Amino acid sequence: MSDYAVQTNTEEYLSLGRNKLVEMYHTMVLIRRFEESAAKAYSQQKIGGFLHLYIGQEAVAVGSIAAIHKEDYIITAYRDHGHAIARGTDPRILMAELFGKYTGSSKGKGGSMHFFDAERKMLGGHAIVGAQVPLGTGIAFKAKYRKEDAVCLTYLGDAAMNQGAFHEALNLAGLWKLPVVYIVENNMYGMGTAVERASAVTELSKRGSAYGIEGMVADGMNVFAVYDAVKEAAKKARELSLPTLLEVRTYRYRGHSMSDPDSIYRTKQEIEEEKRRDPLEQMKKFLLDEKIATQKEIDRVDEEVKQTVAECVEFAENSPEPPLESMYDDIYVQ
Amino acid sequence: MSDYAVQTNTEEYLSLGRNKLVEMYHTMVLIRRFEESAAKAYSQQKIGGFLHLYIGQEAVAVGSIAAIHKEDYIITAYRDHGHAIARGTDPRILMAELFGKYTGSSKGKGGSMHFFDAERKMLGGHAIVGAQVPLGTGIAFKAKYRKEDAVCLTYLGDAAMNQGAFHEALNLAGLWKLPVVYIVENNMYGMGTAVERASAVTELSKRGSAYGIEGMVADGMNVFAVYDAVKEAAKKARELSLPTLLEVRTYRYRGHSMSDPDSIYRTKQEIEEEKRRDPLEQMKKFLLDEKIATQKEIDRVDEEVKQTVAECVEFAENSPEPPLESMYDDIYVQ
Amino acid sequence: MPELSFREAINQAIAEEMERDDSIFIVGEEVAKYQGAYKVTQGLLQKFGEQRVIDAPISESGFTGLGVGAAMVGLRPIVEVMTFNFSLVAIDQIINNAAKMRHMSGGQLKVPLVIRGPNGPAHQLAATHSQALESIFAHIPGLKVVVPGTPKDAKGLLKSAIRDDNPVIFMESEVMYGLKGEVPEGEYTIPLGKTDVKREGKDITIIAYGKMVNLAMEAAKSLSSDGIEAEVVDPMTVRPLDDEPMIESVKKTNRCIVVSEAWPFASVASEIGYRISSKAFDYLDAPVGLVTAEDVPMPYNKILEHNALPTIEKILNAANSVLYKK
Amino acid sequence: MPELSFREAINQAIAEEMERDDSIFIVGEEVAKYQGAYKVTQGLLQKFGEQRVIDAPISESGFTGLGVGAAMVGLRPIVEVMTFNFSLVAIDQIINNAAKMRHMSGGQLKVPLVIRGPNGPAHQLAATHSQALESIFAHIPGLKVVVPGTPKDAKGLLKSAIRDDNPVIFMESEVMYGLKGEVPEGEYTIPLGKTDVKREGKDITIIAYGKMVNLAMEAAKSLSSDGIEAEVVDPMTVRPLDDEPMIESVKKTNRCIVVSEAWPFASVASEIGYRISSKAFDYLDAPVGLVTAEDVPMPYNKILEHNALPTIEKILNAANSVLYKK
Ligand SMILES: Cc1ncc(C[n+]2csc(CCOP(=O)(O)OP(=O)(O)O)c2C)c(N)n1
Ligand SMILES: Cc1ncc(C[n+]2csc(CCOP(=O)(O)OP(=O)(O)O)c2C)c(N)n1
Ligand SMILES: [Mg+2]
Ligand SMILES: [Mg+2]
Repeated sequence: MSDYAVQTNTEEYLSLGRNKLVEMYHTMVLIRRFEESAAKAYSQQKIGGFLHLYIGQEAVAVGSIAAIHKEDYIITAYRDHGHAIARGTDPRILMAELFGKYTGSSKGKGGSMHFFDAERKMLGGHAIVGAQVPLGTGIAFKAKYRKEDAVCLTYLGDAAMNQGAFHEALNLAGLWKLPVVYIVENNMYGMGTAVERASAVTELSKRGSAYGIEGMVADGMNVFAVYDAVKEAAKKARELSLPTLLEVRTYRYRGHSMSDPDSIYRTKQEIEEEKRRDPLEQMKKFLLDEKIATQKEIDRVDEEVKQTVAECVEFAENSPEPPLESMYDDIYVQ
Repeated sequence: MSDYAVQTNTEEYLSLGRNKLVEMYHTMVLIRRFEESAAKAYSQQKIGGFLHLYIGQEAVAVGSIAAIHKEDYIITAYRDHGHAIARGTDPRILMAELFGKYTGSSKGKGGSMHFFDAERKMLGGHAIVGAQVPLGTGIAFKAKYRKEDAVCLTYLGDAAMNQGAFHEALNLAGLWKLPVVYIVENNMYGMGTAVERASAVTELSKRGSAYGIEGMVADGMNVFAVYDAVKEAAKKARELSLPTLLEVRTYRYRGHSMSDPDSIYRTKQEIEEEKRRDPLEQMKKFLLDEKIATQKEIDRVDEEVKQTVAECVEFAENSPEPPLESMYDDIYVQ
Repeated sequence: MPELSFREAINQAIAEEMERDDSIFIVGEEVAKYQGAYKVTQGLLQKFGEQRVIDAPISESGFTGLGVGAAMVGLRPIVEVMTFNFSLVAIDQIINNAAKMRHMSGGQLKVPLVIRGPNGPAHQLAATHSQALESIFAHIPGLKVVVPGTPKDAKGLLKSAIRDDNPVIFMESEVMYGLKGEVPEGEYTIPLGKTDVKREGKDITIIAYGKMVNLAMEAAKSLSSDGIEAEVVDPMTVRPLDDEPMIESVKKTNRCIVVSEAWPFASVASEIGYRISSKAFDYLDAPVGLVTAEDVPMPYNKILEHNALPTIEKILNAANSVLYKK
Repeated sequence: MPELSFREAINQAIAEEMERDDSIFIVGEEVAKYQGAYKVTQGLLQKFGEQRVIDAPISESGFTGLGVGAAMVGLRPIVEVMTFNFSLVAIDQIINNAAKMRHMSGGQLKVPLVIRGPNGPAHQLAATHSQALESIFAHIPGLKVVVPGTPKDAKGLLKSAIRDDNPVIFMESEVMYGLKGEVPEGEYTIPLGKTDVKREGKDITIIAYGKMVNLAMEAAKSLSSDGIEAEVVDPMTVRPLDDEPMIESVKKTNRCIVVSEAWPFASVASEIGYRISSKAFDYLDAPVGLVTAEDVPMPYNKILEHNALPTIEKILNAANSVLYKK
């Protein structure tokens, strides 16, 4: 893959319209700045627990969610900030959740790994590796059961494919022809273990053949490549009720979580190399090259995002802690 | 597949020698009569619990075990009578186990689903569908760890492939190159569910491709076809330490277990059709056609088996019940 | 009142609820074409079609998780496990997804899901197929766990379970499916989380649930002929546990035994034993006695199996012991 | 005696045993190249090579089952689960295979296997990652379950666990790994299934294990300054439970509380509560008190998390309550 790959379907992308294109860029920048800010708050111990950053992978969430409808469902693993933001959840309540505040999306009970936005059909944020895959399959089952014109994007990591839950769910989806798009965000590592040390087959999309599920591969650093692939897969899900296993090749710039000494298992050089494919830079270049936005407009996006993120932190800081009794809430529906 | 398929490697099979060939026939007949006798005892309520008969599938256990060494390991599911008998376990202690007697192979604690013969490296008899697959993989791991010249035959049903344990184990075997031969006894049904209603892909051996594991298919009604396939797979395991996923196409004549009203999900006609490929009849015909045995010798085998089975029942009947305190034995090694 | 078998009662409950609410579907191994491994779902496929009565591959984790996912977005799945022994391969979906979803999402989602099937030993099915696993599920906040003992209770409780907006573990029994009992005609439900006094008595409290209720009733009859009147108290739902009526009963009888066919250690039985011991501390004339399964993997042999489980004799012995008789 | 961290103590135990016996290997996620998710296996890859220190894919059911299989034929695997939360996807292999194999085979096989890793809540890891699951494992005959509370105990018990011919669940704690304590130099083991009196006292018995031992010791110190001498009793192994010394202690103090960070219902704590209640029935001056985790999925928020767990205040309150103070 070349750096900053030339867009092949430029015409088509242009037809998305200026607003949507700039918005996609905006969202990617927002995800990145939001997380940089979260990382800082983490180092100040304002955020606790595990914090898995999505930085580097922004094109996946943004490109895929841009390709679906608001009636569609999404579900992902614990590395979930990008998906919630891309889905349009108010980033202030997400930051508040990271701070554990009562105004947070889960009232401070979920934290980083459990972003939910039921209204926007963002169904989590799930922390047991692979365990969201049957859930996403069940959501797609519901869409089909109710004859909805909806699909479910089910995101998972490369390493999650080695879980039994993945296998069982994909067999069900293949057998019952469920409208689900499995998006494997192959960032080359599951924690410190490179794909080839964990998966007997490294062309991950081929693993779908065991379930009669068509495999696809896309460049996960390029928002349009992701967009195209998901568009196609979602169409197949919508029109033919067929699942797809889409592998997107991406990369996480940061450690697995905040405490990850990633120099043990990968080189600085590798990271630098990958950064040359940076999804934000690629998109910016496209917007400028195609004269969709001027440098000034780009700068304004950056400025807006900066302000949004500052508001997020302020909102989170100033929000109240949950009352002690709230730990007993939301366990059972009464 | 034609009925009573002509043997293609006749020369080679002949080289197994008369004794071995007659013994293979003997074992198949023993398995069948042993089970017929067990079915009778079950109807007399001398045997309880679940009794899953192997009748129709005899060529699989006999052909595969004839193809390996006594240093090799085997492990299977609950439909395990054939494997233990083929491995040479004294059928009297097996019948005693079915009767729940203290002289039984598991002292009456295991019953039909839990035949074990540690001495002969027959490692069970396992009743949770698919759960023996990681065990067999671990046994193969041990063989490799200890640099033994040994492989592990790990049997499973067609329906067991849909369990997560299967997936996880095969990925480990593919990744770590373990000397294991997975033998899928495809008898076309998991209980009342036909393969195509349970598995998104019905060419079962192809599911190995998700783990870089080579698939093979063999006619499971023909003892030599099984023998050949296992010989080849075991060689690959032994010499190259590579796993194989071998699907053998077979059929169970009886219901899933004794209480199975199998007319719900398959026709009498289908059963009759399959019986025309009967593994015992095929072998008998081979022995006679190739003049390896005379009809008289065949009759003697049948007579011997009859007597052995009678002895089994007698032994089982006359054996003592386990003492009550024995339920507390064998839980912990002291 | 008509007599129904436990099996028929459950079948009715499912059919009536599915009739009422098309968001309910049932999925599991052999529930459709085969009409149920234990014939509990007999006729449902014919009645509701293959969209709503669904045969699953042997993938408990997959189809349980699918049920949780479908419930998250508004369906009301009934997941049948062929037996609860097999729920162990799906337990992560139950404990980490079903039970915690509402809490983790800060109340955004609910999981109206019933997981049902037989629990506990049946006839000589040996160690892996003879486990009474309610204590494990009852340990988990976020779940409700129901273990009915009579056809009437089974029907009324199952209807409530299906209507409940929380994940409910509903535990039946292979050996009870044929058991007959009076079942009211027409619509009725029994609320979850309410203890029922199955027999009144003044001399000793016998707490039992599920299959053990029937054993306890028989034991009570036998005690009665010795002039001892046992009160038989049945929680029916073991989580949440309605212990008030138990404490009340023990305040009256001053003696108590708990009967359960699960293993003893860290169990529903020892939990009840502890609660009675501490909440009725000043009323107990003897330590609370437990009659549980022996602390062993279940042996296949019929005699051993019988002796590994609670029996009437064991109940009577325990009763006599807390009554300080012989 | 040198001071070692809990982490180092465990690392030493593994290294010493692997040195001694080449049938021991360790497998788990990130145990080799990464040096352990919590650095417990630091240096082992370098010492013993990749044949014996093995990074596994995220397949707990697969590699736990692989461990059981390898143990059935003579190896002595140590399976590291990154945390016990993830053992739930492997629990069928543990409960149905590891725990029952010997019994089902009539004593033909043994399963010398250690499954170890951190258990219980750490720092704000929320509901799925903050579970103290010992009660579930302790419910199962065929398993041993060890929950050490100090570096010394951890090392001695782990060495015994590795030498034990049975499957042992060995539960550590992320938040204890850094905890320092005196550890004897040279070879020693501590037998499984023996309760240890960690502090002598005459006024009240505090039973605690794992992380809670340290909390109990602090609470005892605080009580002491009020003139109350607590006896702190630590079972260390929760299955099999050596309850004799607990009963003996309560016979002396007549009062007892049990501290555990697991959920309360059907738990090790309520089991101990029941046992003390019934076996020391005539000696108790007050009901046994329990201090456990709240019966809730663990919330992420730090304050809620703290309050969902046992605290010194809660222990002191419970102690005062059974002492009938204020
Ligand atoms: C069942 C289970 N095992 C282990 C873990 C610990 N864990 C959390 S994330 C992770 C790596 C997952 O890698 P991948 O699926 O590639 O996703 P990525 O983190 O790269 O996005 C591990 C081992 C877990 N959460 N659940
Ligand atoms: C995990 C689990 N689920 C369900 C069952 C019940 N069950 C026992 S055998 C069986 C069918 C298995 O079919 P297959 O694997 O094809 O083997 P076969 O019986 O045909 O030999 C089922 C559903 C079980 N024992 N374990
Ligand atoms: Mg990854
Ligand atoms: Mg089959």
